Amino acid sequence: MAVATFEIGFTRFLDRSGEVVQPLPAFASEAKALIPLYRSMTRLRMFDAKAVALQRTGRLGTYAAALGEEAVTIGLASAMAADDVLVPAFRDQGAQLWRGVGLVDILAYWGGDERGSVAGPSEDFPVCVPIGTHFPHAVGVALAIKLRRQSRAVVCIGGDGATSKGDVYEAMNMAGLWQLPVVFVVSNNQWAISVPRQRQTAAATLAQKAIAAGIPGEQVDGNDVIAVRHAVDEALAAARAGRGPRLIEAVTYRLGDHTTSDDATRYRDDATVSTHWAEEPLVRLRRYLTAQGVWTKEDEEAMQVALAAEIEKAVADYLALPPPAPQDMFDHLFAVLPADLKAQRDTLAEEEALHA
Amino acid sequence: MAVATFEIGFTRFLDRSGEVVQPLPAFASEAKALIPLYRSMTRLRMFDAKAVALQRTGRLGTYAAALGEEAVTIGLASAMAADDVLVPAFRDQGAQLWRGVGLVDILAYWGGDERGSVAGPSEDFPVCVPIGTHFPHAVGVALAIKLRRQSRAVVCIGGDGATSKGDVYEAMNMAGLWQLPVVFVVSNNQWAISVPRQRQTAAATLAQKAIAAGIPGEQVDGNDVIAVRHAVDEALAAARAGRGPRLIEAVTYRLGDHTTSDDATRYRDDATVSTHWAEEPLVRLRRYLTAQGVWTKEDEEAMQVALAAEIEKAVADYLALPPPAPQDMFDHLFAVLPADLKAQRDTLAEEEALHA
Amino acid sequence: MPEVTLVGAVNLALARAMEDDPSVLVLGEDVGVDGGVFRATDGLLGRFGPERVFDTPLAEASIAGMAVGLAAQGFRPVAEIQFSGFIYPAIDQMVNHAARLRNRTRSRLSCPMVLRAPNGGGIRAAEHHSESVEAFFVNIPGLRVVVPSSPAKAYGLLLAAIRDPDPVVFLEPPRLYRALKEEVADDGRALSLDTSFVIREGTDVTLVTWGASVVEAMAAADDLAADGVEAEVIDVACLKPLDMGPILASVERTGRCVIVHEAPLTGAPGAEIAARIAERGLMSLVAPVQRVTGYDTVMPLLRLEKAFIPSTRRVIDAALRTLEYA
Amino acid sequence: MPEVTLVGAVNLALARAMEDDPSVLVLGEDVGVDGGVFRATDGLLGRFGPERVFDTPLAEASIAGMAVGLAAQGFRPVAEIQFSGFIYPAIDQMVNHAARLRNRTRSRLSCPMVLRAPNGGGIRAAEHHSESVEAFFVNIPGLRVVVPSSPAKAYGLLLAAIRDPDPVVFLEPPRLYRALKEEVADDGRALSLDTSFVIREGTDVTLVTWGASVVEAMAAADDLAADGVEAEVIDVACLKPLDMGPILASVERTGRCVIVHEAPLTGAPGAEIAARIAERGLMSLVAPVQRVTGYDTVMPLLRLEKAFIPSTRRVIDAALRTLEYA
Ligand SMILES: Cc1ncc(C[n+]2csc(CCOP(=O)(O)OP(=O)(O)O)c2C)c(N)n1
Ligand SMILES: Cc1ncc(C[n+]2csc(CCOP(=O)(O)OP(=O)(O)O)c2C)c(N)n1
Ligand SMILES: [Mg+2]
Ligand SMILES: [Mg+2]
Repeated sequence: MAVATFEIGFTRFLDRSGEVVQPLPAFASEAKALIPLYRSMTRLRMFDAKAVALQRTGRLGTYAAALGEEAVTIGLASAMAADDVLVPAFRDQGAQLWRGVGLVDILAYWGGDERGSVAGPSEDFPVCVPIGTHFPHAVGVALAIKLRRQSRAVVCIGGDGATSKGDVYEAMNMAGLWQLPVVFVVSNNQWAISVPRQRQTAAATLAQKAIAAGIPGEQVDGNDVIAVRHAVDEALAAARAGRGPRLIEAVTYRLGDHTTSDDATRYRDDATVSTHWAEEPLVRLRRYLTAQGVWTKEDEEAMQVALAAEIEKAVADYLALPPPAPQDMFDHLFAVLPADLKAQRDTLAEEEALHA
Repeated sequence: MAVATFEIGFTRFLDRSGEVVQPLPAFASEAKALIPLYRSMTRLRMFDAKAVALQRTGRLGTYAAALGEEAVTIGLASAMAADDVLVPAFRDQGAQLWRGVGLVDILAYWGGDERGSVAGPSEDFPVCVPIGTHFPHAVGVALAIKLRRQSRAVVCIGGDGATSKGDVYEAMNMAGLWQLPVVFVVSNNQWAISVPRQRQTAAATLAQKAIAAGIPGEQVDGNDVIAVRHAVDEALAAARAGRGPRLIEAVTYRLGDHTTSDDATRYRDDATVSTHWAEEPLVRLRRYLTAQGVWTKEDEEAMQVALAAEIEKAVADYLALPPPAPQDMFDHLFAVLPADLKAQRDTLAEEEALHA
Repeated sequence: MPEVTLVGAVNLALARAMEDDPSVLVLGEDVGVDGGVFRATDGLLGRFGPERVFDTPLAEASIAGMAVGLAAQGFRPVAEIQFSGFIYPAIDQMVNHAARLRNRTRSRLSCPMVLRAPNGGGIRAAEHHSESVEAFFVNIPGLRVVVPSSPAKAYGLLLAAIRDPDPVVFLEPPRLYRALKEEVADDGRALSLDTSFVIREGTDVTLVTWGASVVEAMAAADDLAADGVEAEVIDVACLKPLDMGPILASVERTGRCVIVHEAPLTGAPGAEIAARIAERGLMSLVAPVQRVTGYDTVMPLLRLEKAFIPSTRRVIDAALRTLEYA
Repeated sequence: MPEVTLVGAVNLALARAMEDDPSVLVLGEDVGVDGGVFRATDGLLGRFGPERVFDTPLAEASIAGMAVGLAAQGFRPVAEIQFSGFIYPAIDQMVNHAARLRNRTRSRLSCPMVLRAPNGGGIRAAEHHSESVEAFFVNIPGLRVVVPSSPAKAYGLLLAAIRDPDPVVFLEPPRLYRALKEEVADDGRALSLDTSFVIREGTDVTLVTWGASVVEAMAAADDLAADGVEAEVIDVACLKPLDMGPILASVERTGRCVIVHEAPLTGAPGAEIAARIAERGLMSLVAPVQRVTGYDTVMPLLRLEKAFIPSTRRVIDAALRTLEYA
């Protein structure tokens, strides 16, 4: 006797060649409206490339580019309202940038400066490095929103690897229980460093992780920014309307190394990666825009020039950032520094002065 | 487009009045063969009652009776082979007893004596008090079995509350990934202390937690020992044959307090509980056995007398257990006691001697 | 003024904090209709409703993690972990997030949460229900760790913890939950989280302790007094940050120090106190610093728990040992 | 004898242990084809196959928990946690299960597992990748905690940890992974887990340290020697259980002690060492015990990590402070 049945759906609007495979959602009905998405995805890709270059020359710490995943991180951010709250993973600089965090801030943070996490919408969380630990934060934020009866919602992002973590499951379960306004997005880029998605779980989809939490789960083509944005749009609308959380698995591919500390050639061959370049999100959107007659070669060139200039300027500003003072490490530990820490701070300052 | 579909089934053989609702599995084809199950369930219930009484009179520590859940714990144990490994939760004295742990040992453990965890099949784990933390142990044991290419399996038990814990999910996910020989049984007794199962999760069934792990999940009537045993039989056979893990949700009801420290009248009314007495597992099996003509009033009385005597004897032996020596707390910390601990042990022994 | 038990004082403080500040929430396993397994949250659900007092699923890691999210939003969640033996899954959230949210965002976000748990043995409880876990928290930068030892301190310190703008781990000794009653004015007055408390004055030896061990330290002081030895007793109460002032001042006078706590010896906060004395009070010491503590063993099951918990006898013996030095 | 780095020595020891004992398994995130993010397990998959060297899902709590199950079955799992900043979810399993399985079953079951992790800063890593977590483990009864400071120690201590019949937490300083090479004979000889190591003899002041801070302690000793001050340097290496013998013997001679470690000051193992000196070596001390440590702050991001990590300069200053006492 069957007591429960479930189904996981998959959505795509633009295929790899930029062809529309089903009627587009309202926000995409005018092709021109997609240009900001295309521009942000390009900006992210160019910025990432620059950041990687900075790291290679010793001017930035470890950096995780979103190469190949631009449609996920920009797509979800573009669906958010300004007063929604972003709870990002460590590869979500794209979403941060869309929401107003400066290029300089991103560089400052990955360059090893806490001041990089000051900027941005004031309720957004900074990126989360310990995998999956931010999922419960998203639940807490969503609960706060629900308790205040506000009409806004939270977007929380994790990777395919994150779906193996217990706290990620716990959080989704709590969000389901309380029908909280939160959208969980799994950016399934097929890899957790060297571990392929097939070695994380026997589950056929990552979207079905939602079933354990009693919430809806669905797959979208994570290289189709329209599909990502549409799914997040709908999930956010449901969340804001009190209809509870959802899990969206965006199926995409990590085209680059895991981070600048990684050498992906150790564990996957270039040939496989190459096949995925045919799926990547920028080209298909550009093809569509071009086919629709709203984007030209000249537009492309002008955009690239402008973005390059913006990025160069940001890098210059970043490199010019004065170093933080050592005693800064004490100044935001507590609202009011306790006495025994004040003594440590004074000692540090004295030693700095002494040996300066 | 649907990319995955799932279904959760439910199985019952004996209904609440002891009527057979579908053809019985082979092990139950002769009614007489069920008498040992009935006897063990009764033994467990009588023993639990005695243990609770001992606690009430200050002669035992906190105790968690399995009242109402006898069919789950005895049913699953009866499906196990001697060389399978039991990884029990804290309410699984029934399964331990079936597998040969002595009544005295159970009393010793809950009476506050580590020696209570020595006995039993040597590879079985002792009961686990921190909820859900033993699920990863079951995975490790099952992996050991798989690596050795043995044809045996592990049974790991948790409650409805346990299904909210991240480690429980992580463990099931790992077991699914590696197709390990382990059967997870959730004894859904509808309560985690005062929190009803509906307040643990929005999931319609607990069996569907399996879907997140990519493993089969199913529900059985946890008050029907035949259904429990049958499901675990089949799952163990699959596991031993290399077909991977399963999750079985046994739907039952906690008829008593959570433990002797609990007062369930604070959070649930007796009327609700009463309705569940109509479902309880002993009566329905007795009705069936009686209807089949293999069990009489005289059998029942003789059994109760014998069990009472066995239990009385165990209690006497338990109460006669000499107290552990204080320095015993050092003797099983390490295979070889490190020097600085030896010094602590000596001090303790000296102080004991001095102030004796 | 009503006479209340320690657990009663916890309850009073929670109610007072909730009354005064609508952003205070109480959450955890069984804190709602059941009122907590020790009844610390008894009556709060009825009084403040299910939006401010609610049961969570059984998931300690995410209880802490959700509290971080609530706190970042400006709520003041007071999360209960049912026993400190189950607090370990919450450590990740406390160290990686709660205690550093302010720092890592340069104060853009902060985390005014309290994580409460019964902590310690002596109540004939089951395995894993009698642990002393303070050592796991004192090395975490950005955190406060508080252990009350009386109804009045439970009331005043818990209020302070809830009102503190930063995260606090609040460990309550269940052995004292109902051991004694004390008059506590429900006046909403918080105690300082930056002070060690001198709870008995004396000139011959300094006993430094916290939590349930305050009982044995005070009993030892009584016994010693009968023999003409005046022990000063200091209840540290706030283990982090640590106020060494009264301890160093006392040791300066007595020259002798015995530290008493129930947690296993090695690496517990008693070590930190001894270390700071060795650093800043060395010249006052006439006798070696003694520690009377739980052994470096697993907390035994109930038949042996008394042998593990520091006894009055052991405290007296240690004090007398310090007096053997001239 | 080949010259190897510290991470190379870890790799050698793993290979040797696996060669000698088929029950040794290596598991963790990215330990297989990738050979570990620091390459500690490089080549092991090829040599010993996927049944003995395998990647796990991303789930630290269950990596430790599964290792408990494997160990109870007689395997000797060596589980890698990718960085110690991600080890916190594993604490629950280490304290509630690994470290007490033998005790709670009166030796019917045991838990011969090793939990390895890079631990400490100085490698310009991202947030949460430079933590020093030893303080979280030294209060856990039934556990061993080991921190190697050189290739030879990494080899000998890791072999000992793997062969030990009880659980060991093995914390490797990534700052030293490739900082120096040393001749290490791959002879399968384990070092003792019960000994602190005197790595430089001296008569004027005792420097006690472990892990990466050994570098600064030795550099300080060199500098001090140039000024005529002979420092004895002790590498504790095994933080739990703790061998105080060489430390007390040294302090008896020098009368002065500086403890150096990277973990934040409060409640770190340095406190335990100072406390034991205050207890058992007090009469030898002529100067206050000094601790030169990480501050009680969150480990800063990379631009300030050097200011956090104890410098040679700070060690020298502390040693000189002890010499101001007669
Ligand atoms: C709790 C934790 N464990 C391990 C790591 C080290 N680590 C960083 S990223 C990563 C893989 C993450 O994979 P995924 O979730 O798929 O995200 P992706 O890197 O693909 O964006 C690992 C293991 C970490 N940061 N946190
Ligand atoms: C990790 C952890 N948290 C909390 C507790 C306290 N506690 C003991 S039993 C229990 C409820 C368990 O519910 P369930 O899993 O349904 O098992 P049941 O008691 O119904 O058999 C709780 C919260 C615990 N033992 N372990
Ligand atoms: Mg990934
Ligand atoms: Mg239950």
